[in-house]
Amino acid sequence: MVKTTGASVEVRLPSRLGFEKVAMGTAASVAQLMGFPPDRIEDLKTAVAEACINAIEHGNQLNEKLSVGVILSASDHELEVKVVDNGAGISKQPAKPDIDRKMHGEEDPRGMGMFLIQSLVDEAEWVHDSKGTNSYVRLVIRLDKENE
Amino acid sequence: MVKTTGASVEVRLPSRLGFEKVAMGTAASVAQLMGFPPDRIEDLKTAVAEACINAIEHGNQLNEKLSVGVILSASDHELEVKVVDNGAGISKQPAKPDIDRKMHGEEDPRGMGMFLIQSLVDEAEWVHDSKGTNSYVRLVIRLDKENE
Amino acid sequence: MQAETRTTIDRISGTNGAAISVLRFSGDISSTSKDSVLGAWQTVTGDGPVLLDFSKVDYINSSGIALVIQLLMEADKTGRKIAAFGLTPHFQKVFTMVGIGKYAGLHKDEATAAASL
Amino acid sequence: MQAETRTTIDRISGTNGAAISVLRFSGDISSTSKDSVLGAWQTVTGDGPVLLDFSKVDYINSSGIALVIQLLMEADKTGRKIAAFGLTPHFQKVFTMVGIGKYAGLHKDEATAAASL
Ligand SMILES: Nc1ncnc2c1ncn2[C@@H]1O[C@H](COP(=O)(O)OP(=O)(O)O)[C@@H](O)[C@H]1O
Ligand SMILES: Nc1ncnc2c1ncn2[C@@H]1O[C@H](COP(=O)(O)OP(=O)(O)O)[C@@H](O)[C@H]1O
Repeated sequence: MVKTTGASVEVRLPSRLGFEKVAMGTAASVAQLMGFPPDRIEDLKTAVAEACINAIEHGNQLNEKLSVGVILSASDHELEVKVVDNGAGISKQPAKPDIDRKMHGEEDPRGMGMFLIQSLVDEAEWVHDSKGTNSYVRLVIRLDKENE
Repeated sequence: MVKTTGASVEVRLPSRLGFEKVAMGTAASVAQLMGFPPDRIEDLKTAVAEACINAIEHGNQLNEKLSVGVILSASDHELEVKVVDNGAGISKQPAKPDIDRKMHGEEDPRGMGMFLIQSLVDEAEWVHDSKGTNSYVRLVIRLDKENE
Repeated sequence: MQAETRTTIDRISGTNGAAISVLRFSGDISSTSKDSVLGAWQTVTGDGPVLLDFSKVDYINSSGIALVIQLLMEADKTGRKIAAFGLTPHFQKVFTMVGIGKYAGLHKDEATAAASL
Repeated sequence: MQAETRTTIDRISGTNGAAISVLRFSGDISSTSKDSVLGAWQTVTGDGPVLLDFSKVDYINSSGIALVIQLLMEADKTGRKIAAFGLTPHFQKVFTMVGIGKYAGLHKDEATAAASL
């Protein structure tokens, strides 16, 4: 088996919707090397996709001159993923999506990305930069833990 | 469909055998976004893997402090991939592998990577740096062309 | 392979003989799928029940899920029954997480989904 | 999922009733597979024909192909007949490109491969 501990992989994507799929492909390959089971790789792919979509859309505001950085760091028992953009980040978490309010038109049908990220990985943390030029979300997914 | 023209994706891998699979995953995702058919994506994956293995093994001599860079640039009709290492590169192409000589022990059973790269993609070029610190192989795979 | 969403509309007969419309999606369901998802809904005639077939869908993101919710809102407004099938276990879990299961049954295959209506 | 090569050895009966050894590989065949590929060869007893089963192999690189060539050299030395099956169309093409087809038949499935010996 490939020794992945201590290894770090970095990807840079253009700020164009659709390219989150490239980050999904890269993250899935790293997780596969580390020996993650298929269902956890699916969780990771969706979380990475949503983090990249937010970086492209909200962080870099679809400005194609800016790129999104994805840094994957493997340790013995977990994979850490940082998705970095050039925006100001977020200072507070949005409310948990409420399907009833959505269905009754009282809440935007969108606004589920951060909730999905948090639900699918073992740790999720949004770090914003006071200068507003380098914010990231940091995800951790653990090898020994099944997602419940 | 996702507009990929003009887009460029970059990956950095550690110089550790096995991590060529991460480059394969990234390259496959970009090619999929561009609409390449599955058999051409397989050709690309093998060519990218062999280029990364050579960069890890020969270029960076398994020195984990050095990383391998993979730069994928999409244009209208083709995908260009540069695999960059920190070595001196190669100045002349090795001979085409000869299975009879291999079977009779007259030639190393190895030595097929560059031949496979050249056979599987539409263009392959090895560029070496005189200072010996930045060499790359440049591959091109075309959208409109079936591999024969 | 490509990121386009394609939607075809079929009419099948339910267990009681009543007509069911089936919206079959394929490709990706994302922010660019509005026309394929909500547009297709506009062309469904009558007021009978509707099935959503996700078995050929490779990728759904949160913007795509928002379109599915808008489609459920349309169904709700007109009092149509709706059920989905063919989601991978992963997307079945994701749909359940966001609460979609409360407004549309999520079934394994077409027969089970049709029988549920 | 993981990059390990696993090899199991089966004995089957050919069409004429003679025993055939089958080396079944799974996982990846790369530079780290030497023990699984050449080591397994050492444990094949007798001098009957041998089949190589690639149907569970996900990834083969040029170092892995070099190990397959070394295995063919061993078979050649001892006069054993050898054939392979279960390669994906892509790896069937790659094996043909490097000339392996000249020293081992490349077949679609086990039955065809066994019948060829
Ligand atoms: N990387 C980011 N940079 C700046 N703002 C962000 C970022 N990610 C999320 N946000 C903010 O948080 C909100 C909620 O995000 P999310 O739950 O993913 O839903 P959506 O993207 O559909 O609005 C966004 O609308 C945006 O205002
Ligand atoms: N990136 C590289 N940097 C330096 N030398 C290289 C590089 N790629 C290939 N070579 C040289 O070319 C030779 C042939 O490479 P290849 O055909 O891939 O076979 P193999 O790697 O099995 O020897 C290598 O043995 C090495 O000497």
